[in-house]
Amino acid sequence: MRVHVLYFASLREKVMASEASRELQDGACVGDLWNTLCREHPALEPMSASVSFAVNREYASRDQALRDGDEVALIPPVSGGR
Amino acid sequence: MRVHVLYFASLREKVMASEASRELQDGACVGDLWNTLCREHPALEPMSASVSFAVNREYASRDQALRDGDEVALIPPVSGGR
Amino acid sequence: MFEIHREPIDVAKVVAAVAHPAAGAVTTFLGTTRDNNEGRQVTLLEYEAYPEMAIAEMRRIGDTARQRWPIQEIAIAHRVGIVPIGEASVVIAVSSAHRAAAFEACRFAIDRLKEVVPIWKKEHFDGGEVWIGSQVGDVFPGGETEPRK
Amino acid sequence: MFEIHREPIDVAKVVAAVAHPAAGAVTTFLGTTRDNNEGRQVTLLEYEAYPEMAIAEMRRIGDTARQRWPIQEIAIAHRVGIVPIGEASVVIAVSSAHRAAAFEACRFAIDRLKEVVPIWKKEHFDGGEVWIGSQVGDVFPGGETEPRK
Repeated sequence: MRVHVLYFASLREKVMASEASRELQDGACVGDLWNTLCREHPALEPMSASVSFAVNREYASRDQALRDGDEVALIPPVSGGR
Repeated sequence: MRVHVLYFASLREKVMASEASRELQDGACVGDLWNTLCREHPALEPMSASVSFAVNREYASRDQALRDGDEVALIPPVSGGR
Repeated sequence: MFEIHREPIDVAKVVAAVAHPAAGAVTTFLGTTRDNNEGRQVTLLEYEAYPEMAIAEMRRIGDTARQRWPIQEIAIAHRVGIVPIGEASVVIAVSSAHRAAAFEACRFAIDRLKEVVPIWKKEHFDGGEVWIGSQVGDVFPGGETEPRK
Repeated sequence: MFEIHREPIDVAKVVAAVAHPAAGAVTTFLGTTRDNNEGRQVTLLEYEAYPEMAIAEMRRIGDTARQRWPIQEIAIAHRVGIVPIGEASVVIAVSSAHRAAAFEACRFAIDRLKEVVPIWKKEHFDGGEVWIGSQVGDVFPGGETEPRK
């Protein structure tokens, strides 16, 4: 299956791209995609503890299964502030 | 001594005047002025429990002594609301 | 900025009055004329002020807010005369570095304004009119029967 | 009204979006660019959004606010791109019959927005720039190290 990946903010700058397409094994989950991307872009690895994910514009956990055509967004910590 | 009296809102309508001057005995206090006004305008009497007073634009208690030239405002309950 | 006037209140102007380069938060409160009250169909509200004292009391609310919270600026504008349905009779704006102070100080300012600032509201409704708070038998909004200080 | 755009936010327009004849209170919150942060002289902030999801999350915040408080209307506008010192990056407005609901729902909306809406802030300061929240070693704003749901 193929998924569409969106990078934002600090992650976009680290990979120097705002989007990409990735071929994954059937049954792959969000965490598998993240691990794949980290192997390609070791600069992502330090964000492992803080990155969140959205699948088709809904927050998703790392063990959520992916399906062909999914839009997966890598979401660094949002703006925050008090 | 002579004091200047200001009427607002419901009190203004009851006495049909927005201001007046009153001669008082030396040593008179805010409460004395109110009693004098209630004798002249019995329609004020029902407001006795709810009226507040200001002397020279500061809230004042009924036992505050008045002085010649004071501006005394009769203050019905303020607009309130939640 | 603490002011009372008969014209409609310009919200952007009140917000601009509290602008500050060190402010990360601005809160505002607008009190607007509701079309109903206690089951009555309200047609308009009419406000009357003791302007000199009202401005002084508004300024005092500002001073107290500054003492209690780390705010940058506070502004209060009140309209008098007729205020039609949907229009604002009062606008308060508060700026602060972080939002907690601006929210708390703004809420304090409107609560206190309604208790102490000498401005009165006459409700015009289908079939009559009444000075709010001055209905016969009424006591103070908080239920006290003693005058407030 | 839930919107994201690059132009300066017109506060009066956001307030107008929550106008309602049964509303006696309108609260607003403006998040503005502060000239300093953690001892740094900030020169400007730059915001980036995942617009489709951000709008959906803002709408969800509005739905939750309506479920929790008796409010009339809620509107959220967020600016993206460069936001100079003193200008607003976000404006929230809430209307309700009585003021408690408008204050509480407005506070809830900005707190929640800062936690869940996918919008990021890059701080430009004298000597550098940084994506807030993404400094190396950072965890989530609340201190969790697990992704939020």
